[in-house]
Amino acid sequence: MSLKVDGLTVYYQSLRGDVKAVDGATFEIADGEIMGLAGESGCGKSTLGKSLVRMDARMRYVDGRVELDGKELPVWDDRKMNPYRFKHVSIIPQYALSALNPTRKIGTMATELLASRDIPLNGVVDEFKRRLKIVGLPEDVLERFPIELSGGMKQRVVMVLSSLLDPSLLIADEVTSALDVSTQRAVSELLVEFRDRGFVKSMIVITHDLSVLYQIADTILVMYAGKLAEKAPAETVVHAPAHPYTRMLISSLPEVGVRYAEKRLIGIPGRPPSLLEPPTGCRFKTRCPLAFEKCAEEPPFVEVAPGQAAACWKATA
Amino acid sequence: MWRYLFRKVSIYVVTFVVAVSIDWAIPRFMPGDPIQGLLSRMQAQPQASEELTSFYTEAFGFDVPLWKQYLNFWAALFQGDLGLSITNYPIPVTELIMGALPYTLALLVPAILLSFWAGNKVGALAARRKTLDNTVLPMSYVLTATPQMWLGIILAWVFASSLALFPVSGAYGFALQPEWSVEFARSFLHHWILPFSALFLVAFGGWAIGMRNLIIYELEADYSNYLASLGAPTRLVRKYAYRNALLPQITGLALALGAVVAGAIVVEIVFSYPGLGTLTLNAIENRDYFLIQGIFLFLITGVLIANLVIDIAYVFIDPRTRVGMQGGA
Amino acid sequence: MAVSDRDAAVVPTGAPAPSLETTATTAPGGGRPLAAAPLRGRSEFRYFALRNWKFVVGLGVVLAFFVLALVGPLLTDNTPFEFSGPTDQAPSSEYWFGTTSFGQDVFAQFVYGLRAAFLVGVLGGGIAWLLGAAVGFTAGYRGGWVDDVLNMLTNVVLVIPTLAILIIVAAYINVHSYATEAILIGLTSWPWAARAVRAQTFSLKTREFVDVARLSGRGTRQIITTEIAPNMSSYLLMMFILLFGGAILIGASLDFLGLGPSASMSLGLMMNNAFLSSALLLGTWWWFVPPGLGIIAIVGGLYVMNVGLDEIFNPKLRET
Amino acid sequence: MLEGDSLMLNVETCCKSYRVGAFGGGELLAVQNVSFDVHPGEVVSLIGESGSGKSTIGKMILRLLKVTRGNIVFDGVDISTLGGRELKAYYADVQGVFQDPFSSYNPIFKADRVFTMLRSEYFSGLSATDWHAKLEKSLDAVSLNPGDVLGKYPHQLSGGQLQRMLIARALMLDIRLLVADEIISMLDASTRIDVLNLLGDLKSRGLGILFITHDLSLGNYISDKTMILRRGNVVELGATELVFGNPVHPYTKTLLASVPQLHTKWQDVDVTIGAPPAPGNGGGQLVLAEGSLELVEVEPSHFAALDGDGAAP
Repeated sequence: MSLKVDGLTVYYQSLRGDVKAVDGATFEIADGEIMGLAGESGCGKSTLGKSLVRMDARMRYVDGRVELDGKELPVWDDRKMNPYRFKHVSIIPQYALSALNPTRKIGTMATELLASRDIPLNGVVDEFKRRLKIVGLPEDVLERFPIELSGGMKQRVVMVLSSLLDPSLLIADEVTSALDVSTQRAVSELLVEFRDRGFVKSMIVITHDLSVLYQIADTILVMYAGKLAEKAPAETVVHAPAHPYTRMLISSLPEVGVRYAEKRLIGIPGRPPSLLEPPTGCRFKTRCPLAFEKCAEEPPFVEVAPGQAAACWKATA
Repeated sequence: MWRYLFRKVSIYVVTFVVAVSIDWAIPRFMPGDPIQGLLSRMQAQPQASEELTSFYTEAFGFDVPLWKQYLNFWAALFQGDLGLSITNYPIPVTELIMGALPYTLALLVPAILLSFWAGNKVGALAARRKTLDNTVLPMSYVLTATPQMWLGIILAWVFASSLALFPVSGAYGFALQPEWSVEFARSFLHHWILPFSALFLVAFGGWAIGMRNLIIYELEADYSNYLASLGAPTRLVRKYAYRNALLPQITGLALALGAVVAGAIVVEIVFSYPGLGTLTLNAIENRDYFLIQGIFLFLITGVLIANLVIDIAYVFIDPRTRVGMQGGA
Repeated sequence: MAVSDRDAAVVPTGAPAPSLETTATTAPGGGRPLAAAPLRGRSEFRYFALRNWKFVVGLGVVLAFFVLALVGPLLTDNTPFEFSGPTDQAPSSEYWFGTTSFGQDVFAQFVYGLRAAFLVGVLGGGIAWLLGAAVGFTAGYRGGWVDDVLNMLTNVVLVIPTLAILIIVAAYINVHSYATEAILIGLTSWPWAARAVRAQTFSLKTREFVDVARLSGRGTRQIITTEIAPNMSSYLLMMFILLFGGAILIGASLDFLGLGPSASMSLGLMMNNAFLSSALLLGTWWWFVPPGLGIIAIVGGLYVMNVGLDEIFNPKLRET
Repeated sequence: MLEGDSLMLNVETCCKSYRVGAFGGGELLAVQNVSFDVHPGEVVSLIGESGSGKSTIGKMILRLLKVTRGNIVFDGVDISTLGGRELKAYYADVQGVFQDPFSSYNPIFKADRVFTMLRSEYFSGLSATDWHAKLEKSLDAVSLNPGDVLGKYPHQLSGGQLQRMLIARALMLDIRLLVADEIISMLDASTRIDVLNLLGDLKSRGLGILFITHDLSLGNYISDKTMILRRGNVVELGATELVFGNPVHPYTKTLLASVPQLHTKWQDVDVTIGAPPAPGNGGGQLVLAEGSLELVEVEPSHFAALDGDGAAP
């Protein structure tokens, strides 16, 4: 097992109290696995991803354990976490287009960063250039300032830099959302290539777009309102989802070929609950057509079929 | 980059033309007759008055059509002719100004540069560090709110009158003449410390506050978060944030020039420092209009040149001005 | 020039990065470019305002001096210029702040001087605020050649040192009242405010609620006053405070130079009198210390209050 | 082009250019010679990546931007000629809804303000009861419960609710054409389809809709006619089933090949479409004028551009 997360609970501090953004997340990622992490905005997927690398000032660790390659990650301690970052666990942030210092050349910034981590430069810089070539960027981007690059180019530079030290786990947070369709495909396919070439051992790809995950992920983890809803291989999630939320979500997505006049899709009525004071029991019960008395109790996140886990009483029964 | 500089320079050229025009227009279009006003203030004898009237009329060049007056004004300007001082008749205004200028520059240039350097360093140190922030910040607010002349008066009172550590006025000892000698230099420095401190301290406060706030913004910026996510030590994150926070401060430096110059004028007066400020006060008290107009033009030219220098420096520091608007997401 | 076509597939939420133009709008002495997000509702403002010591202390000091300026003159029978008592007397129960070399009551001078300071600050700052807002809104909302012209005007007035132009103007016209002085200050100190408002307007007018208002048949003026300005209210308030403080400082310098009204008392004129009468050498500190402290208290109070406001409106600046 | 009497909106060789450079020296063409029309009860999709000029076209139709060259004709009247009062009347026929629901509401006022603004400009004669009846009717038409949405601040409502309110606002005016600019791209997946369906319902009531989107599957789902834009040029235009079923222009093929689908992998799409995947930086930025493209009819009601890239239909 590359990554083991057990009962991870992280709150977001807000003016009105704690937002219970990630509540008791428990899952594993195998070596070489690309896990897609999907869900609607505010479901906690980004918080989960960030908390594995660096909690920002407003995030508060509450509970849980994270293990990477058999060693515990001190996610609650910003300083103790530092030696692991970049080398063992790394992130392509959501804001990749503004992640580069605007007044530093890409190459200067990278070497200064490496030097500050006491990483010998000789081999790494050549490897950096080699990988830039792999993602289709000319070597001379090292001599350029971020403003001289297009959005897609910046995205790729950040991808290469974040994974430069061959981390065990790479978290890709909404890397394709800000890109145009054609760039989106190229960048997504590069993520797979990074894994195939062994630049990273395993990966969490966070996105709201299930269809992108279907294209590149091995498994998909669906979150709803701070809780894990379902985890299964990508094919299973798309073709045979166990959780009613996943099922309704998948069937509401229009695809090329589906037309209003021929087949009217329907959405999920209602909206997700506030995570300031989330309801007890299943958090999806108010929007769920299958809800029954037992849903007042919280459903455990358990295996419902081989390789498929879900948090739903109906799926378990 | 060239377009950026061209735009800036064109603004300065227009500003200069406007300033010269104001300088020319004010005595001509202000309500009341400036010459009569002058004479009434000087309480001249009736027969002298007539003579003076014709003298001023000629000196201002009032006896030709307006457009010609305007052109003459420019022509004289390009020959470095700003007229003659009335109080120090017949010394040319330019000569008086050139004599005072070195003293003002000796105060201004170090005060501007050192306060900028020290204020930014201290402000950056204070940001996000509780104890320092709680001492540096309140002190800086008090300093920025202090009128420079008052700080000068207090410094003079405490360190010169009361403690007698420094001389209370002048730029060098009475017995000395300006020359390149160790003795003169020592005396000069001794006289220079207090007025310099008054200017330095007030400006320091402003820069410290500005940097403290700017760097907090930079530390919250995406690139800072990204660096921290990759495990970069605080040292590197702060270094980057500092460099980027410095850019708006440099723009601010250009804007603050006017205020520093104003400060220098009043501080010089407090210490009877023989620079442009003291010259200005004398000119105001004696209604020496040519001198006032000349100082005005000099100050503006100086500020414009300083602005241009800052703009050029900025191009070297901020790559974005060099690259222009290409690329970008 | 801003190309207003933003076709981005998914626009990440959050404000756009400030452009070079925006970062250039720095308040003198303030430093950081002003930027503020509207708070939701008045109660939220009150909640944070009362918990922000900078705001509370700053406002308290300014109000205290304002009250002193109002009632101070009623507490003394003396007027500022009247030779009412012994000369060069240190503070006593009779003359709270002592007397000048001419036997004038320093306390009387001080409280009347405070009045002048508030007058110059509010009026001068107010005029600069109005001009800055008018120019900024027009340039920012209209764009095009109107913007080019106003921008040039702003930049020209911006680089001319305010005091220099005031010196030459005040030298020719006799400033008889603080109102005149305030008007002169107001007319020359608006440019940075205009630039700040312009930059804000630029970014606000690309917000879609402005388009919705236009599609509702609203006119330009209405959109500026009812859609854009309310979103900048915190910003406009802070701008006024900074201009207020700045006007007091400029006014004090003018008065100190003897370019202000000579027939009524101001804090700057007190310093001028004290200085010219060699109070320094005589050691009559009670003459020249109070006016400076008064200015520091008011202007410093305003600045600290402004920082408090800034923290209230910008959660990022709040210390954790 | 088609039956003259039912024609509502006609965009004729419309161009938009921006001046660039310090003193307006350069010219940036955001839209070049775009022509199309919209009939009542028809949904026309404008599909393109960033910089394709699709939003610019929408804004020009809404008179939020001026047309540089060409005409936009509504009911036979060139809209650039409309003055104050006529413009107001035009807005009673044509309205828009935009991408970001939260940015469409002034954050410091209650969300109802979009309605009250309309009341003061268009329905000042209406009594309070009549106004409320009308308001409830339009909220009902977009499946909103007045009690849920009235009297609240924008941040208290969901993106979907806010977009519906804006559509309700447009419906109060009995409009005939709605410009829907990326109106669901910022909504969550579980609710966006309902807003899309709402557009479909409005269409069946005779409303013409210009649906602007970057998402091909959305355009495909809802529209009768599709127009693919690239860098301000129309590259392909025609009945939706023809453009998607038989894409002709390489750019259209690239787009279709790049769209992530939920049931077909990219590799399989490549095989069916027969187009190489985009070499990375596809759509990209606005470019300086390179001459506009000529449209050729490839089959009845299906046009494609003859490209400089040698793309023959």
